Formats: sequence, structure tokens, C-alpha cells
Amino acid sequence: MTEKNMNPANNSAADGVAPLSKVQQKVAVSLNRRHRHEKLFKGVGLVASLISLLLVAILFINIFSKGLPAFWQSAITLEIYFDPEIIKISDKPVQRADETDNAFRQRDIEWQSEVGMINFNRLIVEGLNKVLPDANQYRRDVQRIVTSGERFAMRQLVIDNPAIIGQTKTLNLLTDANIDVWLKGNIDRSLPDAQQQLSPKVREWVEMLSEQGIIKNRFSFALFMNADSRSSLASAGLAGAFMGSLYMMLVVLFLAVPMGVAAAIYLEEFAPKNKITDLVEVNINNLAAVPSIVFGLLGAAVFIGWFNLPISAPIVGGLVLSLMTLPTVIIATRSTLKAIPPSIRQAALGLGASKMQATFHHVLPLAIPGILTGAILGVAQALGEAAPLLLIGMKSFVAQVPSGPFEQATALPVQIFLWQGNELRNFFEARTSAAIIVLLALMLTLNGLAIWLRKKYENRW
Amino acid sequence: MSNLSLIVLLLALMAIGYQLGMVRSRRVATINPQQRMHSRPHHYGMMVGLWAIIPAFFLLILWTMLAPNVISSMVAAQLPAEVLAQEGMTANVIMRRISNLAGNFGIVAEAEPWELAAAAYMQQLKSSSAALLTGLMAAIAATGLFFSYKKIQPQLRARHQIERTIKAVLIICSTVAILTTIGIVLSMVGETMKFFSFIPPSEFFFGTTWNPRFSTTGVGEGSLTGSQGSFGLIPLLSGTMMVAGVALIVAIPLGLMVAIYLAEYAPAGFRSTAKPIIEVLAGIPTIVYGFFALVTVGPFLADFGASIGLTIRATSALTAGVVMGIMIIPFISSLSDDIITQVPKALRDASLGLGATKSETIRKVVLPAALPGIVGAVLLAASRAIGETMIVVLAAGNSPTLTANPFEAVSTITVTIVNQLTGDNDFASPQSLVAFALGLTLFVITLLLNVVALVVVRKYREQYE
Amino acid sequence: MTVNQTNSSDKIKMTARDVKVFYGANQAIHGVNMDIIENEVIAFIGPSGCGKSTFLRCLNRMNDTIDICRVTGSIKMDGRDIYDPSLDVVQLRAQVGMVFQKPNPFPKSIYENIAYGPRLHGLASRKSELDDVVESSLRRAGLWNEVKDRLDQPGTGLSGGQQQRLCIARSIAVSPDVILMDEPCSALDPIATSIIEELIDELKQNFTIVIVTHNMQQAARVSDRTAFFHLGDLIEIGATNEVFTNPQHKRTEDYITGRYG
Amino acid sequence: MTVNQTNSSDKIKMTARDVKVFYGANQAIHGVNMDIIENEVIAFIGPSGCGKSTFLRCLNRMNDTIDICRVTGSIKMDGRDIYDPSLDVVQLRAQVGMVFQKPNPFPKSIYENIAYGPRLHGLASRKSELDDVVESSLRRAGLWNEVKDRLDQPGTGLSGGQQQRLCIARSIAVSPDVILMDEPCSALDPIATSIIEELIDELKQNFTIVIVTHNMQQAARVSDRTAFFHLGDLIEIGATNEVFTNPQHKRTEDYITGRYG
Amino acid sequence: NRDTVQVAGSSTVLPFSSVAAEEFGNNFAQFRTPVVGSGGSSGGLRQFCQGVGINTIDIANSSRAIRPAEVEACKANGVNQIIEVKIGYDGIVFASRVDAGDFKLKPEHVFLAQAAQVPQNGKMVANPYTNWNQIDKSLPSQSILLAIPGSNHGTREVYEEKVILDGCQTFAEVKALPKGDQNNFCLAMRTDGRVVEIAGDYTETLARLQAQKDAIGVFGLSFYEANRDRIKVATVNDVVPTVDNIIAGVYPVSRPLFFYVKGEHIGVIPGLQQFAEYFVSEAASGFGSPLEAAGLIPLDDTERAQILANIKAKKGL
Ligand SMILES: Nc1ncnc2c1ncn2[C@@H]1O[C@H](COP(=O)(O)OP(=O)(O)OP(=O)(O)O)[C@@H](O)[C@H]1O
Ligand SMILES: Nc1ncnc2c1ncn2[C@@H]1O[C@H](COP(=O)(O)OP(=O)(O)OP(=O)(O)O)[C@@H](O)[C@H]1O
Ligand SMILES: [Mg+2]
Ligand SMILES: [Mg+2]
Repeated sequence: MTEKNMNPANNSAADGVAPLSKVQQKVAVSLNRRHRHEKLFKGVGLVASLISLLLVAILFINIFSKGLPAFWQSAITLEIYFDPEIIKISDKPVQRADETDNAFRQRDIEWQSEVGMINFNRLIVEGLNKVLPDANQYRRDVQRIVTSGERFAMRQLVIDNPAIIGQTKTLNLLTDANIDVWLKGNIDRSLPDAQQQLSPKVREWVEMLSEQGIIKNRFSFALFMNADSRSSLASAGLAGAFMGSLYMMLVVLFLAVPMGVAAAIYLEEFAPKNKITDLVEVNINNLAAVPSIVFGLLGAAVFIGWFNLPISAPIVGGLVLSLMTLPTVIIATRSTLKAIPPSIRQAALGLGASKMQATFHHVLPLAIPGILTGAILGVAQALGEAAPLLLIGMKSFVAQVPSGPFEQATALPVQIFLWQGNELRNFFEARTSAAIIVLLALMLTLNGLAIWLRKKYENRW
Repeated sequence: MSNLSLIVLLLALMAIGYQLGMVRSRRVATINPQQRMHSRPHHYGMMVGLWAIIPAFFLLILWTMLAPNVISSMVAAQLPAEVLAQEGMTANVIMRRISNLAGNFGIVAEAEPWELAAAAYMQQLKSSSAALLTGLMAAIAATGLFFSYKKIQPQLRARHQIERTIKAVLIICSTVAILTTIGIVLSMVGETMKFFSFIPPSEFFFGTTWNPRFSTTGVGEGSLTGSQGSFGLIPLLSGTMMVAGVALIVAIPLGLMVAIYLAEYAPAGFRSTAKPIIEVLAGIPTIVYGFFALVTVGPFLADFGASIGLTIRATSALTAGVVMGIMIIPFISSLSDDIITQVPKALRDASLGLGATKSETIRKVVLPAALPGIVGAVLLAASRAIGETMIVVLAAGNSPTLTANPFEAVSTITVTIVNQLTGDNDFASPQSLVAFALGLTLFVITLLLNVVALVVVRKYREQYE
Repeated sequence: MTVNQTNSSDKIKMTARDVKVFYGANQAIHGVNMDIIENEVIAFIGPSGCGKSTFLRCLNRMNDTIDICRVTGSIKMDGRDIYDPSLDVVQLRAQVGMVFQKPNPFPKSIYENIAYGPRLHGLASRKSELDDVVESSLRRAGLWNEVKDRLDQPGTGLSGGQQQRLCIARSIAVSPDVILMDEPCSALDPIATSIIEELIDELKQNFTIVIVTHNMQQAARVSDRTAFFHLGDLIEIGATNEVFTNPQHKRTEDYITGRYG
Repeated sequence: MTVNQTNSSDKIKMTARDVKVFYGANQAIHGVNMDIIENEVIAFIGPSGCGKSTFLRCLNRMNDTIDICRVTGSIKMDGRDIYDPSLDVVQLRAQVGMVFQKPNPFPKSIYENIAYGPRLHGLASRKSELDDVVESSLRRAGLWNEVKDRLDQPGTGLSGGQQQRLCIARSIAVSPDVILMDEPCSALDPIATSIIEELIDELKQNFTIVIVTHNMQQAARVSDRTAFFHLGDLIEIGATNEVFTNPQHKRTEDYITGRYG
Repeated sequence: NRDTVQVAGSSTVLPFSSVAAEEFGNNFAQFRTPVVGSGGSSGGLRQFCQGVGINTIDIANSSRAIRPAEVEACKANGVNQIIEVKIGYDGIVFASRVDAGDFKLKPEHVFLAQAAQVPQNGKMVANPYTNWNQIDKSLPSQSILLAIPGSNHGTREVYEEKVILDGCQTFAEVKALPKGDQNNFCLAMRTDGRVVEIAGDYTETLARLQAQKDAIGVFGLSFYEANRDRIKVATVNDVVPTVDNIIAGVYPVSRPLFFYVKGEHIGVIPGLQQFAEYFVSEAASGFGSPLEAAGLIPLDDTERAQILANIKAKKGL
């Protein structure tokens, strides 16, 4: 071993204390290169992660910077006198003891129609007259200030509480979409009149009212309370789409996830390994590649045509999206099940657990993180999907908030689609992004539990 | 009684059966102490519960499916014969009106007397059907409960029965995927055949031009007939492959490296925040990506190309692919991360103990061991890429020309399916029917790709322990 | 090959006839015949790779879990063919417990590792009963003192020998009729080993025990009979002192005296 | 505790000073001091769970891979602190090889299992050289005859003892300066054990070997010095025949004579 | 049980139909607001013709008239009473970014800009034009980039028939071609990327204009009206596209819009008939109505009366 001592030549042991064997010298020689690779590898990993995060950030900034302003909307504060002269209606009907439900409903509808005949616009114009001295000279322009949907909101006030007639209320009414655009500076103010959406008079009024603080940017509850609207753009809201999406996602969560996990368990743990299961595996992988619109075709044929489920209902949307998500959940679950060491299964079987028990007591808990990842990705995908909804009538304009999964509804991605296609770009560009923010928020909330659980169940051994 | 309350009732029955079964199995056990019970008390309970509800449940399903038809045919038999003839409406509509009337719901026009009579009859039938169903279900549930209760003995393999039931459920769940496939194929085959009656398959499969035209351009006045357009699949197929290829070239390295970094290097805090954040990429609606590609990425790539002397079209296979790649990153990164984390520590230790660096361990031991799962993740991502529409619509330039240059505009099969299916074409024309042929073709192609993938994975699979 | 070195008075618990095991195309066991007597301790010895574990795994059908493994011949327990399709393999495994050669604790707490089996088979109806089972099993495996303060910590965080004892404790917690132990003391120090050997002695009163060991002394100490395997064949089986002092076969003698190889 | 039972003429390969190891809040090693001499075989003995493996893993910093594990004190190799942040832990592990207590073959072919290390460190430039390394490593571990026809089959399909020898072969294939063996013969029959013991004797010519064993005879046969651990303390260290014939401490004596417990 | 009218179909009609539905819901307390789906004329009619029953839609919107083949398919599925309702007209305009040049287009300019081959001196040559002012000196010097509707759009039909074919037929060389080949020649497009087919909606065209300054896109009139701050319109044959010009018939590129009512559902689905009547009523879609405000070009009074009568009489095709 003396030759070893005589041979201190090695850079990594330059302090001379560690003479190395021949083999170890070879090792040392290779080390620099390998460490470079190591650093590079780790660096690439870090960079990849940062790039991914950066991409998320870019997309987020992109969406948020556009969308956040849309959560505030300009509204005008007016004193509205519910003038009994204008609102001349009979008393609200009350159900009589001897009356059938149907007959009462008939009467109620008649009464509501009567209320519907009232021109609530006049109330608004009266209110505006109080703040705009020259309003009477510009009758057309006055109509353009408050968005048209507000008159129905007022009618609803009267229907809900006829006692309001004769009172004066201070109300915050949404202004017309174009006024909102104008005040937010989304349209170039220097453009000539021909290119402006607002008439000069309206612009002048708006400037004046907003200086007086009568028109103000307020948090837009309408965005969250109202369903979509096409005739009164400023009062278009997300509530309908949100509820539709929520119902659908609940169906997906409670259908696709358990079913997918069950299928994965069967295929991975129980099914005999033969040509048939190979076929099933290939077939499931293949389903994942089927364009989503094809699932819509299937859903229309099966759920609507066959099972007679209603058109445009979240239940059908949920079923279709479940079928679409199923492969994702199955593949994710199978992948994780594959990675669980057989010794765990053997330990359980050796104790007299049945295969079923071994699977459900030991294997499945270990696979939970992967399953949840599958669920997260599946739900994310399903939530953003619009194409299959087209063929089951959910890619629709629905002006009501659904009260259950069997009611007609639309969905957030559809809403995004409708809004981004709306002509009034200056108004809807921001709204679209706002809707996306809401969609992302819904997605994160739905996935929050999964993310939390996944973190909890993650273990290494 | 509504189906919902029936189900609630069944569940209650099941709970009762469960308790009864448990109690009885305990008693049986004490009566014959020398004989060991095959299963645990809760297995017996479960079995009794299942026997109580499963047959009744099947009855419920069968009844709900059949009863409305039976009722309407009974009502239809009662209708005055001349009504059907004279009205000239389909029976379907008459029945709807009658059942609307029977449900006291939404009829605006005045109802005829015969309609009212039929409605009353229908209402009566419905209520007796509901009563009959409730009675029958109660009887069946009680019988199931009683007999299974009586059957409890030490030798009775209750656990087997339960496990067989669970297995049946598992199998049913796996067949859903198969049924979906069958459904998809069936829902497309008929229309595809119709399409091929217009366009010969050879022209479709081997044609190199895609230009379907608008279905009726040329049929209108003053113009000519016979210009049907050309329906060549090849440009679309090549476009699909190119866009998906670019997407995977972006997503696989990026996603895998993210997964590796998160699973092996990153501090726990970084991992648990970064992972869900990156997953958001999968949830951003694709239309957002589309506009992102069109407005931001496309021009950027074009400028970048110009600066290095390449002509890159702003909307091209590259743009669409890159953005799509971004979208599918989480499919690879998150799933692979989970799988990599599953690889037993002993394997890592073995490698590290031999003086391997961490990266060598990862590349040579961990990744191969995790390969089957990772391939699954990649397949899922690839599938997503092939099936994606919106991004391509906006970012690939929608130009179905045959090119091998990823800097050129292309179009893909899925985009074309959506366009042709949802456009304004005549839905009985080849222009619209081609969507089905395309769908079916894509289905077969991806099927073949998956078979190849399966074979490859089988070959390289490493089973630890 | 040698069969029935048993007295007619003994009650036979398990019989194996012409058992052959194949891993894919490789044959690991070439037709083994063996009787295992009730309440005896039988030791399997033989050079590494000769098929001891493989044969052992046949006795509770754990080989079923290896895809490529195929078993032929017949194995009976209490007169009943255990490879009979109508037989409940789960019940079989509950009756024939197993300690694996490589310790394989569940990635759960120590307590859960032990409690799993009793819970599964309903051997304890109350929490306190379960606690008792856990404690007594751990005590009998000589692990209680080391882990009593950390029952809620993962079983995978134990030392090698501790894991092995945990697995022993886990398998005796369900009181099987037959216990198959594949080198249960390989990672144990002499003291722990003697505890396990005492346990085996104790268990023998009620149960039948099959033990694979490389330790001749151990075989000699604990077993009533010894079976010597070589290259997939059962070469010799007989009363332990017979086999050790007066082996019938040259190969047995060579192996025992350490001259083989 | 006992330190430096070494002669001044010996060249010291590794020194440990006041080494403490914690798993989370539990302390597994309570300040161990030890010198390991070049080209010696040193055996660690002690009851299960006393910290032998833990201390062994400190010597090539395998404990780094356990999240909750924390090591204090200093360990030097050739005078260089191996816990020095500037030290290259990869080189350290190449220099200080390890055979783990639980055999952990890679899920790769037998050939690849052995070839992994040499390939990693670039020890063989040609395929034929690599083949030679694989063959000689397997031969020295006494496994060649059993596996030579199935080199392309997975290492995980081997029997317990075969896996253990595979892992030994794998670690000597990279010729480390120091080899840490955690119960390398636990799953081996006497013959295979003697092959490994011969291997250890042979390796000792060039390398330093630390071996954990529960087998007193083995420790007596192969080691030059023996260290006795108990409950995380190094109780005694000295020349093997000294420790076995004339232990300084009561506990050592008790343990060796099997009276402890 | 369904008590809501279900509409689906053309995305061009969708905005109008949505406004009508919403107004209907607001004005008739006894009916729920109809649900208006999109899916293209083809998709809508496909759903429409699936059969009769509550799980099929009641109204299909269409930006073109229903085809005989589709009527056949409908009848095969039991949909016999298809009531055609024309609701008004849609104008189609050429527009460019406000900061681009002013265009006074003629059909032949557009033809020359998009054709694969153009006639020159009696021969057909590959399209040599890259700049508009190479085509005609009066056009601005701006490189050619046309964003035209995709071949799945109804707009494409109008565009091809009223612009491209018209423009193409002005050349003597084309007229000299055999009748059967004329259309194929006229409609062949260049493939060098200067013509982009937009398969999506007008927003996408607008986004493309935003990304590429030189692009000229094809829009609906109402879309243009609402985005006057960003795009400006080109004249065709020197006619400015305005509502008045379109009604007067001087602006060449416009088309009628329709919807189809399933006669079998009238009397079954509450509000169906009322909705159809309301849609074409003066109040909803006449001059000064919400639909006009939304960009629909109204019918004239005689046509409106005729259509209303058709609905009342349930006069099917
Ligand atoms: N990963 C771990 N996490 C927590 N505690 C551990 C871990 N590994 C070992 N321990 C504990 O540290 C102590 C020493 O363990 P070590 O593995 O060093 O024992 P050993 O001497 O090798 O025993 P054996 O002979 O049984 O292998 C034991 O009490 C053990 O439970
Ligand atoms: N899963 C497997 N796949 C393929 N071959 C196997 C498998 N398990 C064991 N073998 C082979 O079968 C033979 C017998 O193995 P077995 O495990 O029964 O040996 P053993 O007697 O237990 O040896 P040891 O004492 O080393 O544990 C060996 O040659 C082994 O390589
Ligand atoms: Mg073995
Ligand atoms: Mg140890």
C-alpha cells in the first residue's frame, strides 16, 4: 500500500490527506463531470418549475389585470318615488281557502301581468329629472343612462312588496354598459362622435354626475346575483352559469371519481391479466383522446334520447362530463396503483385479508394522493370544457338561475364563450376575464379539499 | 310515493337488515360455539341489508323504466279511434298533452273533453301504479331480508357474498368505459356510412386536399353544380400529429422535470404550494389559451423567428403546439410526481449507497421503476393534446394544407369536427357528415397508437420487489 | 423421495404430494412429498435458492400472488385440498399465518400493524381487548419494551430486527393454526432469537409451526423434525436429532457439517 | 466510553468523535467515539435496535436520506471531516460502499444490477471489461453458478439469500475503500456464509471492512476488532479475541454469553 | 316536464334570439324565459329534426333557409310541421383596423386578392398580387391579408356568392371557361397564408386584426356597429353598409335570418306559439325595437304580416 501513499495526485483531494486507490481515482476523475450533470439536472428541474410557475403567473396577471376592474361597475344613485299615479294596480291576490293551487296561480299570474304593463321606466326618468336639469329636452338620451334591466328589478320590488307604492327609495341603479366603458376609460375619449357609442349629451351628463358623485364605481353584486342578460348588458351576471357549473361539477365529483377509482381498482387489482383486459386498458386510454365534442354526441343520444333526461340540464351536462373525465381518473388511479410495492399486498394477504380487504385497507389509502391528483385534473378539465355542452343544449343563453340540477342552466365556460363573443368588446373583454376568475376560483375551491387531503396522505417510504 | 322517498325507505330497510343480521350472527355464534363463523358479524349484517335492498332496487329501476310506457299504451288504447285519425298529429304529442293535463301543468290552449277523460284515466293509472310498486317493493324487500336472515349459519360465506357484490359493482364501473366506447362508435357509425355514400373512402383516406366548401355554394341560382369540395384526410391528420407532437415536445420535458424537481429536490413547502399552482394550468379554459396564443405567443414567436432569420407564421402549428404544451404540463408533472414519490426508498438508497449522484439515481433507478405510471401520464397528456380544439382553432391558423413545416399554419381533425358539426352547413350534406367520419377515424388512429404504447410499455416495465 | 417419516399415531395436519412449482419456465420445486404433523415444529433447511421459501409459500397459497408462478400436485390440510377452487383462500391464510423472509411492515403505526389482523377477523370486540392483544403479541415477540412508548409511530421506522419481530408479532396476533416462518430470526441478536425460540416452543403447544432457517443450531434447538431441501428436491426428512446425528444422505451430511459447496 | 483501543502503529482510516444521532426527538446514538483502522475488519455487535445500523449509516452519510434523522459530532475519514459541507458525498459513498440490511436489488436484470455501479463511475470502458467485472463480482459473492444462465432476468426474482449476495456483489463491483456490511449473511446458509466470510478475508487485504452481525461466531471468525453497542452507546471496543474472551464490561459479557435480557 | 321553450342553432341568430327570449320572459309573467342554445344552423336543425317530444328542441335558429334534404330527414323522424319564420336581415361588411388604410372595395378586388389563379391577358396565372394597390391603384398600399369566414359558416356562402363569384364573373376569361369549371376556378383560394379562414366568431376575426395590422376581416354589421372605435368599414361598390342601404337593397352583401318552429310542439310546450309571435311582432323586431337596437335589420311590414299569419295558421313547409 506504499504506492498508494506515494501517489497523492488528485485534485479533489488536494489537501493531500486522502490518497486514493486506482479505482477511486477513476471515480474522482469522473466526478467533476457528474457533478456538473447533477447541477445541470437540478438546475433544469428548478428552471422547469419556475417556468411553469411563471407561465401560471403570466396567465394570471393577464386574466386578473383585465378582469378585476369588471368586479366594480358604475351605478347611479337616484331617489325613486314609487308614484301611485304611475303604478295603478289592483291588490296582490291572496290564496282563498276554497281555491285550488292552480286557480290561485292563474290569478297570481294575471296580477303579475298587470304589474308588467306598468311603465317603470317613467319612475327612473322622474328620478333622473331631479338630478339632470335639462333632461326634458333630451328624452332619448335620458333613456340611455340607466341600463334597461333595472326597470324589471323595480317591478320585482313592487311584486315582492306592493306596500312600497307611494314611498320614495334611494336606489343604486346600474348605468348602461357603455357608460361604464366610458367612465373606465376603456374607450378612447378623443375619438370623433361617429366612433363613440355614447351621444355627446350623455357623455356630458355622465361627466357631470360622476363629478357630483351620483354616478360611482361600486362593487358589482349584480355580477354574482344575476343570470346572463342580453338586452340589458350591464346587468348580465354569472349566477346562472355558476350554479350550472357547480351542479355539474358535483355530479362529476360524485360520479366520475368513485366510478373511475372503482374501475381502476378492478382493472389493476382484480381483473385477470389477459387480452381482454389489455383491450380494456387500451380502450380507456383511447377514450381519453376522444375529442370532447364527441361525448356531447353520445350524451345527446343516450341521456336525452334514451333516458329522457331534460335538455339543457346540468344533470345531463354532469353525466356527459363524467364520462369524459372518467378516463382521466382511471388512468391516474391505475398509474398510482401500479407504483405501490407488492410487498404491502402480500403482507395483508398473509394475515388472512381477502384481496378486497387488502386493496381497500392498504393499497387504496396509499394510492389516495394519485387518485386525488386525477380528480383535480379531471375536475379542472371538466369545469373548463364547453364543446360537449353544445350538443346537449347547455351551450345556451339562459336568463334564469337554476334551482336544481334538473333545471335549464348554462355553465361558466359557456358564459365565457358567450361573453367573449359579444359585440360590445369594450364592456365584455373585462367581463370575460372576470368570469374566468370566478371559474378559477370555483375550480380551486372544489379542488381545495382534494389538495388538502392529498397533502395529508402523501407519504414516502 | 316518489322514487326519492322510496330510496330513502330502502336505505332505512338496509340499516334495519344490517342490525338484524349482526344480532342474529352473534346469536348463532353463541349457539354453536364449537363452530367458527365464516365471516364477521358486520358481514352478515351487510349481507342481510343488501338482500333487503338489491332485489327491490332492481324492481324499482325496472318499474320506472317500464311503467310509463305501459301506462301510456293503456291510455292510448282508451283514446277514441277517430281522434288519432282526425287530428293528424303524432301519438307522441297527444300523449304529451294528456300527461301534461294529468300532471296539472302548463296547458295553455283549452283541453278537449276526450283529453280530459284520458288525463283523468292516466292519473288514476299512475297512482295505482305507484301504490302497486310500493307494495311489491315492500314484499320483495321483506322476503329478501327474511330469507337471508334465516340463512345465517356459521358456514354461510357472507363476506364472499359481499365481496362478490362489490366486485360486481367494480366490474360494472369498468364496463362503463367500454359502454362509452361502444356508444361513441355506434353514435358515429351510421352517419359515417352516410358520408361514405357521398364520398368514396379512398378519396377520404388518401386525399391530400381538404376543402369541403360550403355545402350549398354552387347550388344556388345562377351557379353550377358538381363542385362538392374535396375531403382529404391527410392534411388534417398531419396537422393533428404536428400540433400534438409540438405540444408533447414542450410538455414532456418540462412536465417531467417539474415532477422530478418537485418530488426529489424541492423543499416540502415549495412542493406543496407549487404543485396545486401548476395544476391551475390544466383548469384555465382553453379559450383563454387560444387568445393567449393568438395575441401574445404567436406574435412573439413570429418576432423571435424574424430576429434569427426564420419565417414563423404568427398562427402556426408551433404556436398552437407550444400553448397546448403549456396546458398539458400538469397532466405530466402532477401525476408523475405522485408516481415518483411512490417508488420505495430502498431503491434510492441502493443507488445512493453505490455512490450515484441524486440525478443518476433518478434517471437510472427511479424513473425506470416509475415508467409504467409515467407513460400513463404521458398518454393522458397526449390524448388531451390530440383531443383539444379551442387552442388550435385560434392559434394554428386553421389552414388545412399539407405541410411538414411546423412554422406554417395547419388545422387538426378535432377542430374540423367541431367546425363541420356546428357550422351552418346542411346537416344531411357530406360537409357536415364528414365530422362523424373524422371522429371515427381519429378514434381508430388513437386506438392503434395506444396499442403500440401498451406493447412498448410492457417491454420496458420494471416491477420492483 | 422420502415420505412419511411419521408415526401412525401422529395426527397429520398437512400433506403435500408431488408438489412442483414453476416460475415461468424454470422449475423451482421438483415433486415434493411431505407430511406435517399437528403441533410439531418442522424446520426446512438447505442451501440458499434451493426452494425452501417457495415450498413454504405453497402451504398458504401465497404463490398465487406471483403472476408467473404455477403450482401442481396436491396439498391438503386437515384432509382438505387447499388448492381446491371451492376452498376459501382467505380463510386458509387466516389459518396458516406467515412471516415473510423480508420484513414487510405496513406503512402505518406500530399499533395498527399489529391490530390489523385481529380487527380483520373480529378477534377483539372492544378497544381495550385490542390493546391487550397488541400488547401481548408484542411482548411475546420480545418487542414490547422497545416500542411501548412509540406505538403510534410508523412501523417502517423500526430497525431491521425490530421490523422482523413486528412481523412475527403481527402474525401471531391472529392466532393461526399453522404458522409459517421464513427465517424469522435472521436479523435478530442471540437474545432476541432466544425469545423467539421460546415463543415457538410455547406456540407449539397449540399450533403447528414450519420454520425455514439457515441456522443449524437453531433447527436443532427448536424443531421436532427437519426437512433438507436441495436444488428443488426434498432430500431428507426426519426427526431432527436423527437428521443431524445420523443423516441418511450424503448431501445432507455434507450440508450439515458444512463440507458441501 | 472506550476510545482508542488501537495501537499507535496502525493507520487510522476513520474516526468518530461524540457522534449523536436523533430520529426526530428520539436519540438513537448517544455520543459514540470510535477509530476504524485501515485494512481491518471491525464487527459491530449488540442487541437489536441498539443503533448499529444507524451508526453504520453515519459512516457514509446514508442517514442524510432520512428526513427526520439528524447527526451531530464529527466523523473523519483519512483526516477529512465527512460531514464537512464542502465534501463530496457522492465520492464519499463511492469510497465507502454499503450493503444494506434488507436486500434491495434494483428492479432490473441481474447483470444490470451489478453493472450499475461500474458504469456509473466509468470503471469499465468496454462491454467485455464490464462483463468481466460482473462475472468476477458474482463469483466472489458465490452467486455466479446459480445465476450465470439467467443474467438477464430480474434481480427481484431471486431468492432471499440470492438477493443478499447480489447486493454484496453489487457493492464490491465498484471497489470501495471501505465496505459497510449490515448483516450480510443473515439470509445465507452456512456454505454461502463461509464464501462471504472468505470474501471478507480477501477484501481485507486492500480494503477496510465494517460488518454488523448478530452471529457471535461470525464476528469471532472474521473480525480483527469488535465493537459492542447497547441502547445507543458504544460500550466496548477492542481486539476481537479480547472482547470475546475477556470482556471489560459486565453488559458485554452478559450479551456474549447470552445471559442478557 | 318541460315548461320552457328550447331554442338552438345559428350563432348569428343567437344574439337576436336571446334578446327576444329575454324580452319575452320579462313581458309574459306566465311563461318562463326561453333557453337559447347555439351550435350552428346545422347543429340546431340536426337537433330540431331528431323527432318530436320534450327531449327535443322546439325552435331551430338558422342563418340560411332549411334545405330539402334536411326537411326529408325531419320528416323521417316524425317532424312534419316545420314552420319557417324569417326574422330579418343581417348585413355583412368588410372592415379593417381604424389605423389602417381606407378601402373602397369592389367584388373583383376581393376576388383578385383571394384567388389561387387570376386571369391576366387572356391567360390564367398564379396569383401575383401581394399588395392591394397592385390590384387597383385606388386601393391603399397595404399588403394583402384577408380573414374570411370558414367554410362552416353561413356567412361564407353569402360571401362567395355575392362577392367572389360576382367579382370573378366580371372577367371575360372566366366567362370563356366551360360553365362547369367556372365555379371551381372562381372559388379556388391561394394557399400562401394571405387568406385565413376564421372558423370561430367575429371576436376571433377582431383578435386577428389586433394581431396583424394589415388584415381585412369580414364582420356582421351589428358587430361592427358596436366596435366602431376599433374597426372601420370598407364600402362595397361605393355603397356604405348601413341599415337603410341594406333594406333598400343597394348594399350587396346581406342575407335573411330564420327560425323554424316545430308545429307539433305548439300547444304542448307552454309559450311556444306566443314566443314565435312575439319574436316577429313589431314591438320586438320592428323599427326602434330592442332587436333592431341589437343590430337586426327589420322586415318590411307586408312581409311581417305574412309571417305572423303563417305562425297563427301553423303553416308548415
Ligand atoms: N427511520 C427511523 N425512524 C425512526 N426511528 C428509527 C429509524 N431507524 C431506526 N430507528 C430507531 O433507532 C434505533 C436504532 O435503530 P438501528 O436500525 O440502528 O438498530 P440496529 O442496531 O441496526 O438493530 P437491528 O439489529 O434490529 O437492525 C431503534 O430504536 C430504531 O427503532
Ligand atoms: N419470483 C420469482 N421469480 C423467478 N424465480 C424465482 C422467484 N422466486 C424465487 N425464484 C427462484 O426459485 C428458486 C428457489 O427460490 P426460493 O426463494 O424458494 O429459495 P430459498 O430456498 O428460499 O432460498 P434463500 O434461502 O436464499 O431464501 C431460486 O432459484 C430463485 O431464484
Ligand atoms: Mg427464502
Ligand atoms: Mg439494523
